[in-house]
Amino acid sequence: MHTLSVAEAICEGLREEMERDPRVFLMGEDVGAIGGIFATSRGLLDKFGPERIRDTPISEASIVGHAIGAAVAGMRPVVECGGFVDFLALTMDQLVNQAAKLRYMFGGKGTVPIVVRAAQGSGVKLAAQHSQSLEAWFAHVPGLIVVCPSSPADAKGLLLAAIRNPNPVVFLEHKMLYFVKGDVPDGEGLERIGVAARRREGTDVTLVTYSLMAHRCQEAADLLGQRGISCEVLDLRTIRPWDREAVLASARKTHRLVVVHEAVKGFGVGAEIAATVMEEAFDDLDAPVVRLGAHDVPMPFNENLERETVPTVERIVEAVRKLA
Amino acid sequence: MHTLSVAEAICEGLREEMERDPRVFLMGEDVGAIGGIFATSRGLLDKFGPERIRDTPISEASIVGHAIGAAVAGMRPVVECGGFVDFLALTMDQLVNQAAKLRYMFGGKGTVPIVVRAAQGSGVKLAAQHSQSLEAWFAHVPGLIVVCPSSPADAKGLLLAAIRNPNPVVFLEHKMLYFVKGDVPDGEGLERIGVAARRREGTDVTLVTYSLMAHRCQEAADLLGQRGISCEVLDLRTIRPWDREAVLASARKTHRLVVVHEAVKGFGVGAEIAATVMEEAFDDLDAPVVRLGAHDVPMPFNENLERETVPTVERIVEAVRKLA
Amino acid sequence: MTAAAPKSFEGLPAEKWIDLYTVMMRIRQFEERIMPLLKEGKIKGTAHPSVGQEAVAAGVCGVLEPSDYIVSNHRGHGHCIAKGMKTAEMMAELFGKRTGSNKGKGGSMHIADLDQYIIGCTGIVGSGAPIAGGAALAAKMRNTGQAVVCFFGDGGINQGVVFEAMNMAAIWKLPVIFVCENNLYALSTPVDKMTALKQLADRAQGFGFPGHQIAGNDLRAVVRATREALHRARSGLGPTLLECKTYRWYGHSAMRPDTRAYRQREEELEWRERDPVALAEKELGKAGLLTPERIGQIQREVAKEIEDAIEFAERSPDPDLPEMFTDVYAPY
Amino acid sequence: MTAAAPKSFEGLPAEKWIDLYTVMMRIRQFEERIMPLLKEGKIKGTAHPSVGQEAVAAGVCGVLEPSDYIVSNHRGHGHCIAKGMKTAEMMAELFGKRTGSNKGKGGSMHIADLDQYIIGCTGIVGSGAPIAGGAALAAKMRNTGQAVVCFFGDGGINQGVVFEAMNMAAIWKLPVIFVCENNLYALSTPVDKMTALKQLADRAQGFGFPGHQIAGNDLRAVVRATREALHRARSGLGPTLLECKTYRWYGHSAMRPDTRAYRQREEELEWRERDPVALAEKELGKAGLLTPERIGQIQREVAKEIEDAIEFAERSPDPDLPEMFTDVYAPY
Ligand SMILES: Cc1ncc(C[n+]2csc(CCOP(=O)(O)OP(=O)(O)O)c2C)c(N)n1
Ligand SMILES: Cc1ncc(C[n+]2csc(CCOP(=O)(O)OP(=O)(O)O)c2C)c(N)n1
Ligand SMILES: [Mg+2]
Ligand SMILES: [Mg+2]
Repeated sequence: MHTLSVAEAICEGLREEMERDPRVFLMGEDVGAIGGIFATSRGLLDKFGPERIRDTPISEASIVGHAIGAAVAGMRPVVECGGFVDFLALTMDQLVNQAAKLRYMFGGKGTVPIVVRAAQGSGVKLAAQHSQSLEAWFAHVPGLIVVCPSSPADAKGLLLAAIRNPNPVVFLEHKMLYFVKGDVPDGEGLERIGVAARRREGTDVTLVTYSLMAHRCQEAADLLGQRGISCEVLDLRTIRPWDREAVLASARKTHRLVVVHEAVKGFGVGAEIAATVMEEAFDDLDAPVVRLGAHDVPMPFNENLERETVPTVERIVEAVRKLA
Repeated sequence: MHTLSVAEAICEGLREEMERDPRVFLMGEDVGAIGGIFATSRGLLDKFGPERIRDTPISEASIVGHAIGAAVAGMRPVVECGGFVDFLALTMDQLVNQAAKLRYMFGGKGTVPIVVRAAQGSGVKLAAQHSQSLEAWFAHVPGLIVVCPSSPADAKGLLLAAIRNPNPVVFLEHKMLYFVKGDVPDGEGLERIGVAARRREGTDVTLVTYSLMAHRCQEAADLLGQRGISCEVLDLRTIRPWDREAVLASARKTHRLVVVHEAVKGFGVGAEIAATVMEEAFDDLDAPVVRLGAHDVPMPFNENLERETVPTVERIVEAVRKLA
Repeated sequence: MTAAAPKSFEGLPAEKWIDLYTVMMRIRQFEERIMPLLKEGKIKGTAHPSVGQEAVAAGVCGVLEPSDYIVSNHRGHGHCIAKGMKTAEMMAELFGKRTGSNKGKGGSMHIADLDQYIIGCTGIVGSGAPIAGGAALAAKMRNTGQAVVCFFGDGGINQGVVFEAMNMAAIWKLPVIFVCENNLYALSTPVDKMTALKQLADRAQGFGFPGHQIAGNDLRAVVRATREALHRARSGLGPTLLECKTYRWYGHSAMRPDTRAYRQREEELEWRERDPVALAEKELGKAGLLTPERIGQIQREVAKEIEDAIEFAERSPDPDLPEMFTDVYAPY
Repeated sequence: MTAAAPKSFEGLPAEKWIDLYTVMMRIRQFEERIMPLLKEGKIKGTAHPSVGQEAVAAGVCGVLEPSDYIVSNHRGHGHCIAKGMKTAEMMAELFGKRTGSNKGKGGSMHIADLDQYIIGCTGIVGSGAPIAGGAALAAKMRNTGQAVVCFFGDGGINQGVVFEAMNMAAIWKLPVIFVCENNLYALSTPVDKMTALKQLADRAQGFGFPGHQIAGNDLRAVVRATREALHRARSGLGPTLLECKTYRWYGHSAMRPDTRAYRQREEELEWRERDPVALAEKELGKAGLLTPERIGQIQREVAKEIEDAIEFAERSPDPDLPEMFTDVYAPY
């Protein structure tokens, strides 16, 4: 084990994978000289040179497009589009109409092994165009894989899995987690896509969550534990495909579920989970599945407003207490 | 009353609104000489000239961008981006990061009264890039309004409402409905955004649906009625905001709900409706809310496969029978 | 070929020219034959026939190496045929059959064959440009010597990613040839209303690489310009834009056969006069490469091939319903 | 002004030049003052200071009519100040206060004031270009005589919508001036690696309208070029691209103060020598328009204004929590 921040873990994963596989390269805005907008490629330019750590123009759609073409031609590109997930709005055609569908449209010929990395979430006071959480969009698209790691070990282990996966992966990091430290295994530490992590066992209520909110749920579970409410915390880690079995098993055990994510609640990932649990485990539920997500507003700039826009530890605690 | 197809109703709405309000104009690819990809602006070029029926280059993102700028400057643009909703993937930044957020970011100054029209759905054997239903993406975005009419009267009445609305509206038509005829009131026939239409009263099961599937649900309800199952059919017509009250009231009455849409089931609009109904009317439900949507695949070209990808009348009937 | 036929012409072997002509004939007949089949409903959905534009597809693809990539657009049958796809597989695809190049899951707008280095047709105008750039980037990074051709239309040239891809190809000196088939209209929209340029070739000036306008119906001119651009590409000098002026004879697509709302009959007739197939016959005939007999023979052979392709397509089974669920993800 | 001062200079009244200089000073001091406030955490989030680029903002906006629109980008404080925004409202916005131009809901990257015809800053590089085009289209359709300035950087010039908007402005002859502030870097990325052009002004050649490279630190040159472009715009001749060569003195943003990974100290010092404020002082001094006394007076007045702005911002209340829910939709 060694201790790394999420940013360092990603960087380590990129480095190891680029050493292992000459097809892997990183392409995006400012990935070179400054080591990436969020310092996730620090030192890689020196090690691999400007061909494989490739700075691009501010042309997000075509960054993804070039990744697709390179991937079809046998490479394994990892791309960054200016860092923020908000900018992936510029790439939806390439990502959804091209990358996600190419293999299917071509009748099973060709693969598109690309990883599109982006940072989600609020907390940095950058307002409405730099604070979104858009995983629900990608999750709605057959052909994509969507990953949302919350720890350094997962960030690295799932990044390796994403790079080795023959399909297009949207790899969603969180700005507030880049500097969070944690243990990372000394070997490759490969993780599997599609498997939730049970962060805590509990009996009264299940918290289903991912990304930054996995941490808030842990905090909330601590507080609730002190008040005698035992929470199980499931960190989904992958949103498409999501680990239905793990969620359903937990629902059948605790009979109560709260889904917590930072994205806007309406039409968010929580809705899919709630609806599925209802479909599959209706009789096991003692109460409706509760969803917590951002209020139905663009992210405001003012920090008080920003803080209250997304689920806080207090809101999670309150929601669980009402339920339990 | 007069009888029009959906395409004609849209054209009539555009014409009347352009006559009424000099700020309204139509802009998009091939809207002029041929009267639009789906014949929704037939005759308007002759009537209004090329300034107000404005052909554009194939630059979808900038079509929306120009609409935003013109709207902020006081116009009321209606735009088409090549006709197919799939192409709106190219416009997500302008639509979501600019149009939807501008007023909020500007602290309440400015409005963006644009209408972005596009055709959804399958049935025309154009495969994966011309057959999507993407309403869930737009519905996830605070600041947008999302409309999905299913009849000529609604198409016209809601188009008028959309044009007059001071907010950005994504107006989602359906390719298979353009030629469907129906009665349209002789006056303006303005409809209200956010109000569902109860297409049929029933007592056993509520079908919540919209767009093409509203018609399939009616057919299914006919068949089910013959077998003694009484269906209530709610056509949402607007997806954001959707008519929670109408859906909840019906759920409390029939105690059983099936949501039917053509979009991919996973992370679709059905999930939001199911989750909300569970949250708000858990004890009124006799069974979990059932969701029907497209299978989790890109749209295949072959017509048999295409037909089976989305909910059919038979699948709706079967789902209701299992439930009732 | 008569005894007096030259061994080569314009620096290419005589057989090459016969091949190119044959490809043009194959495209012509393929496209002409699918139109009634579309009307009959045997071919499903739509298709964008390239009749009138055959010299571009044949001339460009004809001088590529087999391992050079092409990325096509919605009007792509000709490109795919010229790059070596089997017409039977293409026809079966148009019929939506299991034996189609895409197992019946793609249809006209997505025909592709990676074995032939055809990354495929695409239904989103302009979207192929960065994908072509990416394939070129892979070629460059791996030093394979491959070039990549990106086909798009006079409409596609105004799509954001096409600009972006031109810029990226310019700065990275990617081995890309941007082939803009300027057939004067994007669906109903005349090209001269959609750019303020005297010629589309000048677009390249905004990026710092050469652009040339070419008589797209003149096989020889297309071949010559493509070879030059290929040379640039393979020498590491970067991209070239080739604006090939041409004309589509029919409607925009099978679903939109009518052109009268936006094209004059006179203009259509004028361009029919410049039939690229007839022009090639004349030129190659004059050069002693093609005789009327040989032309007749080729026409018959191609006609037979297309009939066989149709029969193959008709005879082939539809994909089974469970095929709907395969190929969404590559196994992992 | 001394008795000998000329009444006009370069065809503009003497007071105009004093105004422009004052605007430059206001921008300079505003930007210099916010940097420590950002470090202290009084200003939240980030900001992209435009110190070193003041002549572009002042020169361009200074010759616009009040009802001409501007669309800015992420580095927009200068543009907004030059177009007439109150520094107090801007400062309060940076503090996230209720009295801010955007009620504290936008912050640095979204400062806007429609009353001043400032459609706003935007955080998505390049996204303002079609919005500027749209405002210009509205002006054209209504025959208002307004022009629209669209500001973007050497990085923004490669964004898809910027290309698309240039083309649309060209074909519709929209009254747009595309002002590209070429400060040699897009964040860490040098401009000469991101296009293959000799000068960015040549980009316009790919669209068929004029492009000019201008010494962006020379107020007079910026004014001259803008007036010419405005004349074109208002005469219905369409857009102009003005590439203004300039330099940002500091880091890309408050969050990224360091530049050493991508810029040489020598280059930075060289550009500091070309300080646009000092250059203006010299030029306007030489022309007899500014005396050292007047300069001192302006500096003091501006300093007082900025201090007042800060005090106003500090004193102002945060928005109440329910403000979170307002302004998502205009009432309907
Ligand atoms: C992004 C996008 N916008 C619009 C369309 C609809 N459409 C299909 S082909 C076409 C015209 C294309 O014109 P051009 O590029 O000149 O090619 P041509 O059809 O003339 O060969 C249009 C508008 C589309 N398929 N994709
Ligand atoms: C679409 C998008 N991509 C990336 C970014 C991140 N980003 C912010 S400013 C910037 C550089 C912009 O460079 P330039 O246009 O030259 O303007 P400058 O900062 O030099 O004034 C980048 C990459 C962004 N905000 N938006
Ligand atoms: Mg064309
Ligand atoms: Mg710059």
